[in-house]
Amino acid sequence: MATNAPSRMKKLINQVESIVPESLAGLAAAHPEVVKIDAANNVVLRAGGPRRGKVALVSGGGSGHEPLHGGFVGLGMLDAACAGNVFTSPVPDQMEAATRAVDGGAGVLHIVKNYTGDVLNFQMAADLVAGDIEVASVVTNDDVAVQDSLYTAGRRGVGGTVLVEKIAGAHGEAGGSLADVTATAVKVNARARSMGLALTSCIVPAAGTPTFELGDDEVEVGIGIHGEPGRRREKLAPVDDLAEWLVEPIVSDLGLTRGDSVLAFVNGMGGSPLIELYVAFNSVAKILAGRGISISRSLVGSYITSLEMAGFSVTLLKLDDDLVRWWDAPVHTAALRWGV
Amino acid sequence: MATNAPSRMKKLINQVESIVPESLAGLAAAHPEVVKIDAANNVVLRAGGPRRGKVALVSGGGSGHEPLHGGFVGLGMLDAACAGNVFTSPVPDQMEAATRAVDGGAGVLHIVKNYTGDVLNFQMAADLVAGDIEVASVVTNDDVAVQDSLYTAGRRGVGGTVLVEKIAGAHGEAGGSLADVTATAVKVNARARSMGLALTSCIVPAAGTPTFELGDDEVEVGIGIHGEPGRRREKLAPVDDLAEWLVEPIVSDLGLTRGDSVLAFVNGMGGSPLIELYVAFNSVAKILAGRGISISRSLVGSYITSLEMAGFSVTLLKLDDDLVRWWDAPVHTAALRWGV
Amino acid sequence: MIDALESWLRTAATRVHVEAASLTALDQAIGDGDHGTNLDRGFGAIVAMLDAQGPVDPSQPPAAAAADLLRRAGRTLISTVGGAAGPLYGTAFVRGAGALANGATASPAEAFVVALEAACGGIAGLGKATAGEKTMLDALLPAAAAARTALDAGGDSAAVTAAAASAASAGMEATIPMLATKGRASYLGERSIGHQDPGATSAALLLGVLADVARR
Amino acid sequence: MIDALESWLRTAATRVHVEAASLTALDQAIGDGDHGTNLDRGFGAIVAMLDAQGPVDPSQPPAAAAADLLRRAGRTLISTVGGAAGPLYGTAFVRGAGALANGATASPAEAFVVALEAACGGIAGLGKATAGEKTMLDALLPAAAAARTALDAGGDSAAVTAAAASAASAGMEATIPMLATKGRASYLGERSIGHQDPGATSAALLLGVLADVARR
Ligand SMILES: Nc1ncnc2c1ncn2[C@@H]1O[C@H](COP(=O)(O)OP(=O)(O)O)[C@@H](O)[C@H]1O
Ligand SMILES: Nc1ncnc2c1ncn2[C@@H]1O[C@H](COP(=O)(O)OP(=O)(O)O)[C@@H](O)[C@H]1O
Ligand SMILES: [Mg+2]
Ligand SMILES: [Mg+2]
Ligand SMILES: [Mg+2]
Ligand SMILES: [Mg+2]
Repeated sequence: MATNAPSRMKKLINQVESIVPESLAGLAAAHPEVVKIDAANNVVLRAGGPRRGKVALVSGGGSGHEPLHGGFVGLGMLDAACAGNVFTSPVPDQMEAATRAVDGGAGVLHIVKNYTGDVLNFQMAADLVAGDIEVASVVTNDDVAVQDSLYTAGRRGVGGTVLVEKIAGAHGEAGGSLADVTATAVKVNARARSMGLALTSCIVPAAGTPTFELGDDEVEVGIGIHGEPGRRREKLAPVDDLAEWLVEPIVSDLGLTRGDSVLAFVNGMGGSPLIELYVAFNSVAKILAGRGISISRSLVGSYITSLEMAGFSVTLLKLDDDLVRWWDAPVHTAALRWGV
Repeated sequence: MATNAPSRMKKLINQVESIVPESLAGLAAAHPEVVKIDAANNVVLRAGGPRRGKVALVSGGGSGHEPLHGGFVGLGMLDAACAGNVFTSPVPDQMEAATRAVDGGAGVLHIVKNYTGDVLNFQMAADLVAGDIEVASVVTNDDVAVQDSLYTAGRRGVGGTVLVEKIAGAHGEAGGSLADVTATAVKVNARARSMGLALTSCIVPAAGTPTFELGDDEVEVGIGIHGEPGRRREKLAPVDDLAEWLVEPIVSDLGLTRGDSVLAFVNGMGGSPLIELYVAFNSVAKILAGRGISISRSLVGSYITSLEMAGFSVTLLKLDDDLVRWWDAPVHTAALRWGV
Repeated sequence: MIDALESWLRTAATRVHVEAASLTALDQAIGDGDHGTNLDRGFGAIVAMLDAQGPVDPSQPPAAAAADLLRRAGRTLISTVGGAAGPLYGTAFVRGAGALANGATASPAEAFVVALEAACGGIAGLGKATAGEKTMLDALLPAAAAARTALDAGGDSAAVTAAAASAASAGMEATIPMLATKGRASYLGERSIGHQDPGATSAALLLGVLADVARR
Repeated sequence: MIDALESWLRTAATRVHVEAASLTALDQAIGDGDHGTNLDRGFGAIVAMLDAQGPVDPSQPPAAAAADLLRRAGRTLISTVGGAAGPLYGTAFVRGAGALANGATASPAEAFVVALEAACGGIAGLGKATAGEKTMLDALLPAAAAARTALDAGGDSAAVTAAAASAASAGMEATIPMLATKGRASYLGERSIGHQDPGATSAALLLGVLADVARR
């Protein structure tokens, strides 16, 4: 049987325990003009920070989603990112250290993906700085694969988080107040929806085995970004069909109609090469064109990943003029850069 | 046995035959301000070209290396890229069409990776336009895994090609003559060396099976970018060791010594996630620091790939002030962007 | 009491380390495959904390000393575990410590019941979960109820912790048919049914170790 | 002659299609796994070209008509195959066509030998390869020599092409122990030894088909 994969964990690492700190050290070594590392806390800090009078944006979460979040620290985006162990949310001490390090006196916005662990740890960190620093929190929950009901922990924060960080970051860079920047983050989250699927599972280094097994002709539909199984399993199909499975629920959940203008984000899960992501983007573009929805901005690449998982997710953001202006504003981070 | 991979080909595609045109269509749909596609010839053209009086840069090769070359078409880099079938060099008709489309009267530079097929097809294309358009060619051959001897087709063109396209492209954008731009390309190629290794093989879509089989605990050292087997097989080792296997031959071939300043490029082969590439960059940085070689510019990411192959390559470019200036010059392509 | 507490923490650390892989395997099925790794890291840090601490101050009353140790253990979990289990178990320990400190005069058995009830309250308050949502609470709530019953029946700390442990493992097994409505497993909807909850499993493990220690 | 040429091209296209997977498998071992796919695409295009072409102009002398057809087939390969084999086989066909056009008066057997020799010259000139470098030339050069010998011995086109075909397949097998010093396989160094060269294999296939056609 022709297989193109190791039957045991094969990664570019030294030891499982040192992956996160070594990856952060590599990030800082490659981009010294953009970031510096608080090695004691596994926190990525914007170089030259904190900025007096500027609202600071802090995010974080488990590692394994690179470039999220550390690759988005820099001008026009985040001021700090807390890196937890792989797929494990960071601890309050990290968020506290990050929050204190970036505070410029104008308050700090915590951008939190909606997972129980992330929410609880960020909440504890906010309690730890209460009184000293004004903290606001935005919880992203853009994943339409999960019903937002009493029967779940609520929708997950996935691809939309990247757009929240870019757009709220631009507003923060422009001098917006904590209330304004928070409102922009809430607005982006409210207008963004995502859904993803996997062609393979991924191997959490400390576990050493794939999180789930998938048949040779199966795809896992409705996955999150932690290698967790999705909502259902389907037979492998042409990417035009796969894209339809993702775009349709997003479009109906957002209530997009003819004439609407969107930012279309086709995200790779980490192991899918760019040639395939552009084929997938072409499918998404055809589907949206067929529905009379125009793509006025786009992003294609692996920006919020699940380690080496093969697959992709689609995020659509319903645009308006403000959002376009903030999206186009200069950004200089390790993973996203333009206008500077 | 815990495996994290399909035992048959699993890709985000519609049909094998349509991968290249659909991926190019996706590229153009995602970046209309940067590129347009000549669909009849599978050629990616810079939007708004040709530019009168500007030397035009044309590259191309087999597909499966994305973002190379189409993702490097745009301001400050390439004017056109010809996309062959996966791992198969394009045909002379494509290079001829590209060359005629971008000629601005100042001549056209062909940037050719040193593979028999690419060299022969570009050569035939140059013959086809001879008399009409002044064409110069630079053949990149930076891969130290291959001895450059009578017993080989010569060293392969790999990671250094990305740097040649960026730096010669900047010189071209600045108005350099065909002779000047060609000299810059030759200079970059002469000062750049690369070597790569693979943790997995890759599956050529038309073949449907991995190009080579690799044991669960083996790495293929000295690979090219076509999934071809490398020079030797080794047992999987910590990435500090893997990096040493790649950096040492490069440093000695380039004759780098204490005090030299380099651009360090850690490239992913397509299936290795960014968290691992930054760990690998950290290893490379440690090794170079130990040798007293300073990294003054760096690039980390999957820029010249072998489909979904897992693994990485290292490219070092010995810098001087001119090269740094051209490297820092504005670039606006789908895959590389700064300063604009 | 302080000795029993310390040996509980040390034995628990050993058991968690041994069971880490199986806890993680349960989490792979309906979560993200890190529960065992997370707890192992946290309890390893507790042991390091215990090894580093100086001798107990003899002037300190035993209940206060125990409360203080349990609080530091909880803080250590919060600072090292991460994920959902870190804040939840950490808060449970801290709340339990608070209960111990207040109930200075209580018998060891009563102190344990009160602390376990406080721990449950801390988890429920933070995680907003109730019985039947396929979480650690489905091991802990029945354990607290059984412990209270055993205490009312005059049970000593061995009897009370034994009652808690067996109720916890029954509750752990009862999570298998449950539909998860909290935590990561809830994303699976119907697909969460048929799998044992990792957090309920680690909770039963911790109470089982406590019963073993109390029996000595 | 033109009919023999056309049926050679059509039969070759069928055989290449059937053998595409095995040619690609050989290329996976010491190359990049596309040789069969590439040639299949090129010969498919030749068939499309043949289907599209109008009836042969009767006024045109047969040698000129054959040369013209072979040249168009070569151009088609150059425009559709890509890789190393496209320019090499394409040039071989175009050079062979040139030889046919010049040798207007030659017998079919002699015309074939001259064309094959010209084809070898074209490949050697473009690819800078000589005998023993583990390339298609290691099938084609012995074939040309054997064909010339058979012709000198008075062989007709059936005998001459048969001689070429068997020498080609012997040459193809002789590539197995060779160390590649041209093309992609050369990157493998010693590791190229023990594998049969895909290009030599496709060359032997093409000449084998020609002998079959000539035998009819
Ligand atoms: N809201 C909640 N209330 C109580 N327990 C919860 C809640 N959410 C999750 N849990 C428990 O946490 C366990 C998962 O812990 P762990 O895997 O360490 O964290 P994470 O889910 O963040 O990876 C679950 O098995 C469940 O028992
Ligand atoms: N320089 C050369 N001279 C003659 N034949 C060559 C040369 N280089 C390669 N070949 C032939 O081409 C074959 C490979 O063709 P193909 O796989 O289609 O091209 P590519 O190597 O570009 O993928 C080899 O098996 C060899 O026979
Ligand atoms: Mg987790
Ligand atoms: Mg090829
Ligand atoms: Mg978990
Ligand atoms: Mg080939």
